[in-house]
Amino acid sequence: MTYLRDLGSGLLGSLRVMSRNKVGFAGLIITFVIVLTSLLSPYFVHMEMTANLDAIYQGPSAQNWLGTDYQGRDIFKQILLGGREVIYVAFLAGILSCGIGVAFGALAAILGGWFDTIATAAAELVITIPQYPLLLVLAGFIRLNSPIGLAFIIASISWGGLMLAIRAQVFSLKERDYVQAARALGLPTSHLLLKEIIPNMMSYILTNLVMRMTNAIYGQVGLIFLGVVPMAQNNWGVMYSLANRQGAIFGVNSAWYIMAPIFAIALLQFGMINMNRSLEELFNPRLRRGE
Amino acid sequence: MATLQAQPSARSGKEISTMLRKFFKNYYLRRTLKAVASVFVVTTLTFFLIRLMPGNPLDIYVASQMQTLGVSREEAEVMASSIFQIDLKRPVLLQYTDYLTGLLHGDFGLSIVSARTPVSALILRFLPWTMFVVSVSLILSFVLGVLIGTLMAYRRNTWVDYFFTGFSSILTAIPDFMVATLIIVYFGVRWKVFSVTGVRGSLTPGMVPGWRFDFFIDAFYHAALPIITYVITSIGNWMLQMRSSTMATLGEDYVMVAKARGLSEGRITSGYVGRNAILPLFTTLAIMIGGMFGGSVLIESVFTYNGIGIKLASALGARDYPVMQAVFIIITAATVTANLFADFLYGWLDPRIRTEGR
Amino acid sequence: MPETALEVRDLSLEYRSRRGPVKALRNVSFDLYKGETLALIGESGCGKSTMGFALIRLTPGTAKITSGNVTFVDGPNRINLMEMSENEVRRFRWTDMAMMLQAALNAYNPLIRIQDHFIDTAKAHGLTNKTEILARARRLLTGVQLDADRVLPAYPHELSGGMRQRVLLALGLLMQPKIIILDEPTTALDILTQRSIIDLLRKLKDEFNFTMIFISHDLSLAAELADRVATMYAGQIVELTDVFSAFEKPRHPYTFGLTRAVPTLHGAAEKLESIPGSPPDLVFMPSGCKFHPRCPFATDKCKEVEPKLTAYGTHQVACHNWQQVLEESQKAR
Amino acid sequence: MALLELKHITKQFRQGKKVVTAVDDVNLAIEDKEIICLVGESGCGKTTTGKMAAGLLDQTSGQILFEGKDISKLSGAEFMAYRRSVQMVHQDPFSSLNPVRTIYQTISAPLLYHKFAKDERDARRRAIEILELVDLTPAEEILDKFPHQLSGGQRQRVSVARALTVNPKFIVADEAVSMVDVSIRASLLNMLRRLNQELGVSFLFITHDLALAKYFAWEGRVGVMYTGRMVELSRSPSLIEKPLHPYTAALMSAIPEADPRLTRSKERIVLRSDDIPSLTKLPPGCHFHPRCPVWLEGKCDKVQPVLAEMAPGHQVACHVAFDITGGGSRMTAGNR
Repeated sequence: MTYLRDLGSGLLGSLRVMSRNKVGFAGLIITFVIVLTSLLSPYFVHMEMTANLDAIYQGPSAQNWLGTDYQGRDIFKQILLGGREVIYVAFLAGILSCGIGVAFGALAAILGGWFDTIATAAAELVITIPQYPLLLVLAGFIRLNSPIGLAFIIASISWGGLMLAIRAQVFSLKERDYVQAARALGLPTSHLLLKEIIPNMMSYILTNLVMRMTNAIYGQVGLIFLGVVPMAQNNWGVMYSLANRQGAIFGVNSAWYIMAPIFAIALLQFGMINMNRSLEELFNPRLRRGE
Repeated sequence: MATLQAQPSARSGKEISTMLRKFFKNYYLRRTLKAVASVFVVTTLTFFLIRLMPGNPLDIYVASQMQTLGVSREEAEVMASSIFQIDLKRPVLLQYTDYLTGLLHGDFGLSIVSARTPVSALILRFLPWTMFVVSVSLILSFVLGVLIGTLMAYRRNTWVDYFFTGFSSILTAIPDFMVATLIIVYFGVRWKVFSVTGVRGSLTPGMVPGWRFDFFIDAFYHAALPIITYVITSIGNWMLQMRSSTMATLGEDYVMVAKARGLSEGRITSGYVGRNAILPLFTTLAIMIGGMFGGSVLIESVFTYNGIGIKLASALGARDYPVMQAVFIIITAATVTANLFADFLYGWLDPRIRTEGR
Repeated sequence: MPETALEVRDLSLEYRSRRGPVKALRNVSFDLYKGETLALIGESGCGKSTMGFALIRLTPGTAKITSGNVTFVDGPNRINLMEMSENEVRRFRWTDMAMMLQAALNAYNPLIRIQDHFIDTAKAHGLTNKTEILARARRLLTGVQLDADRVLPAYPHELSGGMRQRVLLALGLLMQPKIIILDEPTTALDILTQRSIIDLLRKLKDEFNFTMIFISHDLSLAAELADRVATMYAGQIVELTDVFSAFEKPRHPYTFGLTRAVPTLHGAAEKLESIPGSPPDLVFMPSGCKFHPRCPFATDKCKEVEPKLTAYGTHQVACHNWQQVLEESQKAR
Repeated sequence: MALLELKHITKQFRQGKKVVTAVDDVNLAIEDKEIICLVGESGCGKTTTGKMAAGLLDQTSGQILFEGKDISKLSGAEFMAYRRSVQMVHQDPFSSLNPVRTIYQTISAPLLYHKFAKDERDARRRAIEILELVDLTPAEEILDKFPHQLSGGQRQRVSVARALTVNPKFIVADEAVSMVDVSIRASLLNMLRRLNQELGVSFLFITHDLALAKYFAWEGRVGVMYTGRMVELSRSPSLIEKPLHPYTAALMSAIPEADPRLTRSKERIVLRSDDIPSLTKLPPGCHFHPRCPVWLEGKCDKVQPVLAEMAPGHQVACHVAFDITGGGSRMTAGNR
């Protein structure tokens, strides 16, 4: 019980700390709302399967909040349903890419030797090659059909920069006096890494995570737009891409069809980028006390 | 000291070795070697990706020719050889060296889709337009971003600062090709600032390239939308970086000392603050250039601008592997070269780097 | 009465901070005499570095001078810095009064050569003839015992710490200022290098006849170089007197405390005593005398009334109980 | 048997393609409850020596004995015991504590890991005891603060407290007070001396300030290092009153002192050169000879002197000091 209470007050405390940065807290709420609705709507919202040719490209109305598409289907419902896969791939790719970057970077700095040499050389190569063209060519060569595969490919080409940065930071952090002191106290390497070193890089890692997630959204939507990834499900990228092909761009009412996914993606990314400011506040005690 | 005491005969040997060491320590030389090495590695990887990976494009091509045209494997392989510039009868290692010498001569094989046109011809036709758009955009956004970023740092926590911070935080949230779409929807369709069909392509049909005024006007007219898109989507990054870098530099002791020395505000801003603050920006130049070339695939597609990006987009759709491979290598090489150029610029601006090997 | 070179009256300066104004200087008044060496001593955060900046009206970051006058006296001419325009102040700096910051290591723009620092400075003050500027730089560099041919074309990162300090001195003398302010001139230098800089300062002072203020946390440097010593605490001068009285007959408990906290090399091992507590928060300062929470001589009066800097002969002190302090300090010797 | 003994330890670093010898053949034995000060200018190898003594840096060659045993041959448990017995306090109060961890987290981690406390509550109780031991009060309040909320002096005390969590026998204090305000330095030094007297902790106190060394190690010994070598090692009173090495004598004559009459009447030893030799280009023979006012041509520039006992408990590495027993008089006389 006390544990639960501690956890509760801890969460409340964290929220209070994060709410100190207004813009950041707004970002946090936006992100939270979008992610939650995207994850839950598939259980509540159902898409009409048939086209309704009488109601093609209607403007917004009480019935269709964001109007209808080229088959007369409701756009708002598509927006509600279309976020899940986008977020899923972004999250998976972001976590994977950061995971590889942080793990390789930290290990290279701590182990040194041949592992360091190889990992550094690989990372340097990966960052020389322009990422997006590489992603396109890889996606073109390897026929992709699952979102997981897409996330893996995105992650596999985007870890280099973070790895080098983390390596450099761990190199310098591990020589810091407080890490040396912890070493002299006989504390294990896991403590040095997890308790002394990584917490000091948290805000950097988070910034990178968000950046990688937005990059993954870019990559995913771009690939769908270019027709390299099959358009099966409800997905904001598919909506944008179909709208383009159907020429929705050229009409005044039909523009709602193309604007809606753009707005959804922009709002999500705006939320994520600003959310970072609040999270930083949580991980940096110096910011926390407002000093 | 050491050379003075050394024997005359030993000295020459020592001098040569120090000369060699100095030569290899040279900043510019090391960078160049690194750039060449990375292009080499990328081309090698591409070769193995195309030739040796299970389910690689070459095997797929051979299989599809056998199926659709009903030819024998041998015949299909001959056709594949001419298209991919890879002689399948030779050992893999020699195939590889052939491929490399081919690349060195600018021979990228033939396009599968475009009626057997040499890929190099396609690239020569489309690449210049993309280079033009990307370089103009890069220079514009860099220069504007640096100026605005400096202004933001000097006027920090005023409305100028807040306005541009907000501007860039909104724009970084929208992918660049979607910004392109928004431009068409609002400026083209709604407000009719330009004719949506008129700006398509890289030149108005019938316009003949040449050193003429009307040609340049026309080229800029068609390139304007992609350039605007690139500039407004990448300027935020330069602004924010320059802002924080300038603020860090303003806190440096030498700036304070320069003020104490009575230097004029103008001299301090340009010669002391600006010059130092701009240096860290060069490190992100490579990522930005790579990003812009990558973005060209999508932005050119949205605007139907005839550059190398749209060529890669159509090759992707049609699985035209030789074109994909060539465009990829070219984009990589262009990025690496631009990056090398940025490194040189950095070395030229920062004596601490330049004198590294001394 | 010695001739005055600089008159400081009621000088106050505040930094803006989220918690409220940081009162870094509070109504500081003193006279600087022509040709003397005045040491400003005190601990970090006492306002001594801020004072250096304020004297040339160069306010770092969020600082603002809230009151006071700084008058530069040159024979019959009296110039009030606070009444000058920005451009006049800019020209005044370095020509009449040169302030050399702490950390000579980072005093140079890393991207330009040493000679360009000389040229930039000279041009800012109206000299245009490059050969003449460089000839003057060469003379000064030789004067600070450097090889001008090597140093002038070098980039800052190619010089050692001691060399950079010497170059800064040469640069400071370029416009032949009447007053030179040095902030921690030898901190971060090795002992032997420090010694040669001290000797050099003495030599230059004889040669160029300038008036010098130096700011240091190091009491021994003051003992070595100063004619008079001003002790600063919580943004004020609490004691100002000649160097011998400051060390041998201190009348302010803080000065007295400092002299007892520093070990000496000669003589037998002595007992050192710290001043209890720590320097005050400059936003929320204690009432009355700012030193009273740390002071062994404090009385009720000290908690309520802040003592003013008062002259007793040539010895100025801001303490209600200076007689007891003096007595105690004589006993301790 | 000495508590910790450094035997012919040498440390070389790679600097690009050059090899730099930061510490060159240093011998030092630290006894139980002893205070030794290492003095020298930046780059003389004193900090590197300290780090090797604290087991934070491996020596290139030579041996380190802990209670008579070579530490490279210790078993896991023995090595852990050595690790705990030898602690380090760093110079910079702003980087010696992890900015994102509270004081309690910093202090409790070793207590819990090494089972000096059985649970969090016990760790808290023990942490308060230790903080009070280093005069940090109110300990209860300080425990929940972050480092940036403490003053420099308080942080240094926390650093010492952290070292004390594992009941060390020996603490390497690297310039532990040099970045703390003058007015509170003495109380820190007095606190460290109390730990030495009451808990019997030995100290290797590294400083560039000879006056500080004299104050802290008056009952112990002082070693002077120059370009990686120990040039003089002696009981403190003997070294302070009668330095035998010309470098030590020069340092002592150069230091300004907080007494105007004394410092202005000190005899100066003028060196032949102000240039500190680069570690990559050390002069042959005695490293100090190009600056030394009393060098002997043909000897000092040819043969490197070794540390040898000249007076009881007073070792020095100098040919000249060896030639004229009685030491410093010739140097000061010759160069007034």
